[in-house]
Amino acid sequence: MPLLELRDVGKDYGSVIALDGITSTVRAGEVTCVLGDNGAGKSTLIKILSGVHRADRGEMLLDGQVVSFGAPREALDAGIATVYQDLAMIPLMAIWRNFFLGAEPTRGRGPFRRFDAAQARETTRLALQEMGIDIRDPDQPVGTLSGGERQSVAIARAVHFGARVLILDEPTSALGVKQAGVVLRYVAQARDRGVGVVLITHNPHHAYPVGDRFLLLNRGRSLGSFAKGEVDRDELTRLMAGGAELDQLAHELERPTS
Amino acid sequence: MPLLELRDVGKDYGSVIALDGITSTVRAGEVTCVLGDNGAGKSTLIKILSGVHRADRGEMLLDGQVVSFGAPREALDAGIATVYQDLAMIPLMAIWRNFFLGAEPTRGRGPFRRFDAAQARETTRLALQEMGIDIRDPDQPVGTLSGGERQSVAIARAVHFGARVLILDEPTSALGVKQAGVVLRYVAQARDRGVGVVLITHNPHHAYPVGDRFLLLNRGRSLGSFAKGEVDRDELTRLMAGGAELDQLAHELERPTS
Amino acid sequence: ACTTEGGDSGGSGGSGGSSGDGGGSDLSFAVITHGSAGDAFWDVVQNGAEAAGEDLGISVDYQSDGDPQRQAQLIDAAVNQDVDGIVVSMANPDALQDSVEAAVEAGIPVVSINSGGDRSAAFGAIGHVGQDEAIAGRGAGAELASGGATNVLCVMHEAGNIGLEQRCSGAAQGLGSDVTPVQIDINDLQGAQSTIASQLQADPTIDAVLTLNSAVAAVAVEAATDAGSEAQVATFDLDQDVISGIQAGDIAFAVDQQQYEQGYLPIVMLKLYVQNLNTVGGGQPVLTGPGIVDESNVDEIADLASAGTR
Amino acid sequence: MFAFFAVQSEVFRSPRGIANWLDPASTLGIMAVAVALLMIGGHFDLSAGVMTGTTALTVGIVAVEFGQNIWVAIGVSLALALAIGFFNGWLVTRTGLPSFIITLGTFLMLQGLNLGLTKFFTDTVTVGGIDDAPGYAAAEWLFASRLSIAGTEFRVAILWWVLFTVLATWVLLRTRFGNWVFATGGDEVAARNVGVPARRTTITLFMTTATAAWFVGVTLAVRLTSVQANTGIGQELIFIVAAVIGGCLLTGGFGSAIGASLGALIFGMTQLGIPYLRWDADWFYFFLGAMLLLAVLANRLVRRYAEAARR
Amino acid sequence: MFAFFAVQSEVFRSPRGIANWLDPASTLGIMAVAVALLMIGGHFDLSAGVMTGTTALTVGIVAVEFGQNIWVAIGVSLALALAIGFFNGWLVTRTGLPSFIITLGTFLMLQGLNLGLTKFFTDTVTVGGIDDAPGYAAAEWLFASRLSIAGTEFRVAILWWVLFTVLATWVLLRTRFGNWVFATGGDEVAARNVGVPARRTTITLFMTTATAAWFVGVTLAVRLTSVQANTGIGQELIFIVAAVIGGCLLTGGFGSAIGASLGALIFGMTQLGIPYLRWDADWFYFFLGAMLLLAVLANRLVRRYAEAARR
Ligand SMILES: Nc1ncnc2c1ncn2[C@@H]1O[C@H](COP(=O)(O)OP(=O)(O)OP(=O)(O)O)[C@@H](O)[C@H]1O
Ligand SMILES: Nc1ncnc2c1ncn2[C@@H]1O[C@H](COP(=O)(O)OP(=O)(O)OP(=O)(O)O)[C@@H](O)[C@H]1O
Ligand SMILES: [Mg+2]
Ligand SMILES: [Mg+2]
Repeated sequence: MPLLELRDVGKDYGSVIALDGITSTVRAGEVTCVLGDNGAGKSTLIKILSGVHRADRGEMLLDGQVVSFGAPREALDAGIATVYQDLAMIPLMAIWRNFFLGAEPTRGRGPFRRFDAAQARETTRLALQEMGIDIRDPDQPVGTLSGGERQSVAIARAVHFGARVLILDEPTSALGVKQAGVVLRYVAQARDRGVGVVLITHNPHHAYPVGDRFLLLNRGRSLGSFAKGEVDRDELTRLMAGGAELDQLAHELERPTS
Repeated sequence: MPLLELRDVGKDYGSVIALDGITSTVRAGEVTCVLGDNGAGKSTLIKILSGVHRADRGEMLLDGQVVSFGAPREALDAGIATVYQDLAMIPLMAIWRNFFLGAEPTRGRGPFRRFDAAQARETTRLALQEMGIDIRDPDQPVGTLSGGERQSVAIARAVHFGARVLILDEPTSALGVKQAGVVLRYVAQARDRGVGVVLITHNPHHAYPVGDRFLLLNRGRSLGSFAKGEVDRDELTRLMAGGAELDQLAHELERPTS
Repeated sequence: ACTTEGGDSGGSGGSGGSSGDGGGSDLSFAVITHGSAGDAFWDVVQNGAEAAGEDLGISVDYQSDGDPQRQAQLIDAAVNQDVDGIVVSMANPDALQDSVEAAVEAGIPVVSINSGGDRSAAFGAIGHVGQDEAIAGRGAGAELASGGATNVLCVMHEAGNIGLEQRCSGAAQGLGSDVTPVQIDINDLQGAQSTIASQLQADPTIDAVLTLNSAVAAVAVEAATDAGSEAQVATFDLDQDVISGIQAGDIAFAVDQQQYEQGYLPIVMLKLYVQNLNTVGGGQPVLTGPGIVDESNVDEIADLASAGTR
Repeated sequence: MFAFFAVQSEVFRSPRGIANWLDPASTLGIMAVAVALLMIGGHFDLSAGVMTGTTALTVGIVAVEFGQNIWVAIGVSLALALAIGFFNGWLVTRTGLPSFIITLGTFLMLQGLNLGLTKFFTDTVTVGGIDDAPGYAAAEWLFASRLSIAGTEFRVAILWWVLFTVLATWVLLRTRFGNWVFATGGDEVAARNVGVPARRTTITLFMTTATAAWFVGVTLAVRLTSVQANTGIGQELIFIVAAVIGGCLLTGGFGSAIGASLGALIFGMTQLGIPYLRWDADWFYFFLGAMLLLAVLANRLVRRYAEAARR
Repeated sequence: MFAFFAVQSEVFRSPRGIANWLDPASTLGIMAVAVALLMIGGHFDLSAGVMTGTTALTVGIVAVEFGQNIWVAIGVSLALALAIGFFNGWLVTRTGLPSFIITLGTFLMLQGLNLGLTKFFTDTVTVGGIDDAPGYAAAEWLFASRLSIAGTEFRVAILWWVLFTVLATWVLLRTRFGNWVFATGGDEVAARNVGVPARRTTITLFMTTATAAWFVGVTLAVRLTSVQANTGIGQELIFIVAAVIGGCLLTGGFGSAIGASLGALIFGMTQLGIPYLRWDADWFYFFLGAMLLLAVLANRLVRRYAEAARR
């Protein structure tokens, strides 16, 4: 039985039809890649899975049961952790506070139950260090981090809390080659632990190695779902580019003279 | 004579040394790629070039004259247009208003000088269409655009106003394969028109085809500057990853069983 | 006595900051009222107190705050400064009880003014100068009744102010029938004018408007014109505009508390008490009003009001 | 809103009634529009209320105590207002401190100055006799005359109000400056990065608010012919309230001049509608609060409905 | 600040002087801390000032007019305050309208209720004789006693103020709830996306402000033994001012409880420092404004200097 299943899901923003008739499954121990042009509706799909938006049409099943998340909290409680494209971080708050936001570890009991700051700081530092990000001061506000550092914090957080399903919306977009490699390795590790992963990326070099199944979106509609065996890397790249001739582009970019 | 030249430039944020001893040149009709890990100081370098920050040490030369931009306005007036990593857009404002912000076309004269809205709308729509982004309604607030659409608006704006120097901080990070191709083509076009381009990217497949010279940063210091002839694509990838074995990673990511 | 520098005459208002510049004594009295800053009525009280201070060579420090708790804190501050006498207006006697009694206990003579006359002696004050708001209200009501008014609009310029409530209910007693209260904002006279006009339009049988503040009287006259109403206007307290209004016949009369005396007399009483242990009136309240100013006596008063003493 | 009061009170909907409640709405509206521009630009001006008093008192003191022509007095007053506005804007942009606290400082200082200087010059707390100043007739015509429409006299301030609203709307939506205002309020750093002169915009906005306060102050002085030292205190909040009812965000970057005008209208109607209904004066504020909440909620419902219909 | 007044006035720095100016700072401080929490959470409460009046009047009416034990009255008052706080928070989270406008509505309604109900029950605008209610002595001990330290009597409210500040600081920095407050004020959407119960947090914050208002209201009622119907009106702004002086951002997401307390201290010192210097009362507001600006600017300089030194 799939972990998560979408049946004919649709979503509108006012007059904009962002998604329509999407059917897909997320299985434990598999990586489902969602691919598509800008504005295709990938982030909208993610937001339905993670409880930010409610689908306007169709239904969602968790472990075979129809569910409808009214708030991200409910999705989190069901073990679904998400890295949002806009990262969902509070710029003015310290890194470690952002890391544990909404899931603060506590110490003591009753009225003396308090945020275990020492542990939170240490965990944050370690989690980031594993990603190759060396945070000088976990008390630094997130707003002063570089784009990639900020993304790393969001990813480390989701990986830390992703119990059953891990959703990543363009996690590697601002990352360096090394850090992107680390993230992909995390994805593979989570997959091997039996977590169901949903990954959005525009980089076929990132999508192909880890993906087990590829869902292609175009202007809110599904162009089909492929298992890894059915396509090879070049075909995937072509599919992602909507059939445009990339090789030709490479030639064009070279200097006309040289 | 180079368009822009940096001599031994450095910048600190409080106790964080973000940049130190950077020397580099931007020549007309050349693309200078700035490469480096997350937090290496690439965006900081950009912000010095575009007048957001003032360098704490060293000097900057424009056409051989020492300059020091006190505000982005001054850099813009010198013909330097920038796409910032955080895009510098006002989420609540309409797309076309964002597009022309700070450089509004006007009609009429004297007290009747007014923002030429019709022209601005049309120009915005066309500029985005050329990038393959079909905007349904240019009055839509930027905050409701998808990540890639938003980035496209910022790029189209810079390309439209980039007179002599065009600076792009990770312009393709949130873009689909097709859109990224369009942006790279723009970069090549600008280069061929004689514009000096500074490009930051984490994707060696994007950097290599268009780059003429590669500046490598590591923790705020320069690791050296290479002309295109001196490195090939694989070497560049290895340099960007800080020498990590990427091929090994590709193996790791495959399922242990299959 | 306290030896603070007494405010380097910060500006000009002629406060009694410069202690002991006239008659050799270096007494220092504090006047603490519940008026709000810039209120025309309390301005005259302040002028009276400062004039007395100058005449007698006494340093007089005027402070005010409409909030009872902060007024109490100002009294405590004066006690801490070891002034030689305190003048206090007691709009809310309960709230001031502790502080006034503490002052008396510290050996500082206290004179109450304006309101709170019935509790004054019990708190240990040596005297009271003032006029009960209710008595003044009754006077105004009776005068209106003799002018033929039956349906009176009472304009309250501050919601929940006890003194204003007493004036209105006093007026109702004097009139022998209910008055209609209406709320306005003293700092928005233009809005006040519209509000009064709206009342006059909504009920054409209103034949008199009683304002409780001189500044409101002028706009009430305007409002009556706007609304095309024949209602006569009467007011508490005097100012330039009210006097010219009375002279022009637009305003029927003004109830004058002669509050200048409420500033001047207590300073004299305190000086006499401190230097000579004199008391006045055997502890009975000294009444300063109500005096009615109308066409018959307005001309003599006109000049005095422009000097800020009426 | 209008419907509610109009049904309940015949006088409220009569031309004279309308002229009456449009009057406070008009000066409130002029200020609300200026304050709305400032709020869209991301700032507050708590000194706006007391500044109407300062400008009115200046007119009075210069015209009466110094015996100048009233136009001279009005000019001096304008210069003063612009100076205060510039001071506010300069301090805010210079120090980077919240405008709330800076203008609170100016507010308190002006409140003290108003009282202190009035007493210094006149020995009382009012300046009167402005109508005796030379040139008064012309000033009265401009600022305080009445227009007769269909037999009812309307104040000329209503006309000014409409003019101001139209002008402000035009500036906001159709000029470069308007674009800068939205941008500065929406995200000052981003705006500056694309080359918007954010400081200049902010200072100009503060000076605009000061100019509106000057206009209202002069109207007050000319109309009432005598001015109290405490004029305008507490009004600053009502201006902000009108702007917020009209849809301005407190965080900046969003709002409209026409909305602020409507907000002023709603507030003015409520404020005078209650006396028209002759509800118990003790409960005045209760009704005012309840009406305000209802008006805002109804406003929101209507807007939602309109948006849903447009789709 | 303290240094300035202390140098100028001997009495100001004497123990009795300190006890004197700490007193207004204490009740202001209790409110400022609660208001600061709310502001960090991204909201305003304009009804906080008048709510101190509502709770004080409730204590008076229940104790005097209904002849109940004062503890019953205090309990009723608390229940009422919590209900109002809940109403504010619920309406704000439910409608998504700015809290500024919602609580302005509550503010005006409470102002009307305070006056209307007081007049209804007592026929005047004050409730007096609270000290005759059974149980008064114990209540006085808790809320209004004086502590003798080094021969000077300090009000017990100062102690409560310190306790509140410490408690609020602890909650803000060391509990889950505190983390949620920062997050809700910093970016409500992002906070909700990571699972913070933003609504619950907001409502709790409004109820906290209401509780602080209740505490201050009861202190007033017990200390003054008679309460006027207009108690507390206009204080709401001063609470916000104290919080802002103490470094709270008006846009939410940043600030501290201890800062708000210091803000209250600065404000209280200035307010009583001016009478201690015996400066002219006409210019009181001028000095208050100037002092405020200077204090804020000095504060900023010191902070900059400290930050530069830390580097
Ligand atoms: N305003 C700031 N205050 C303090 N530290 C800052 C600030 N801005 C950047 N930094 C720090 O300076 C360093 C360089 O940042 P920068 O944004 O230039 O990196 P980058 O090379 O652009 O990284 P990325 O590839 O992730 O965008 C980082 O360690 C970052 O945390
Ligand atoms: N809140 C909103 N209101 C109106 N339209 C919206 C809103 N959010 C998204 N849209 C529109 O819905 C469409 C799909 O957006 P979505 O963010 O899902 O795209 P995406 O596939 O994630 O694109 P990208 O790769 O650029 O991130 C876009 O055209 C976008 O403009
Ligand atoms: Mg997306
Ligand atoms: Mg960067």
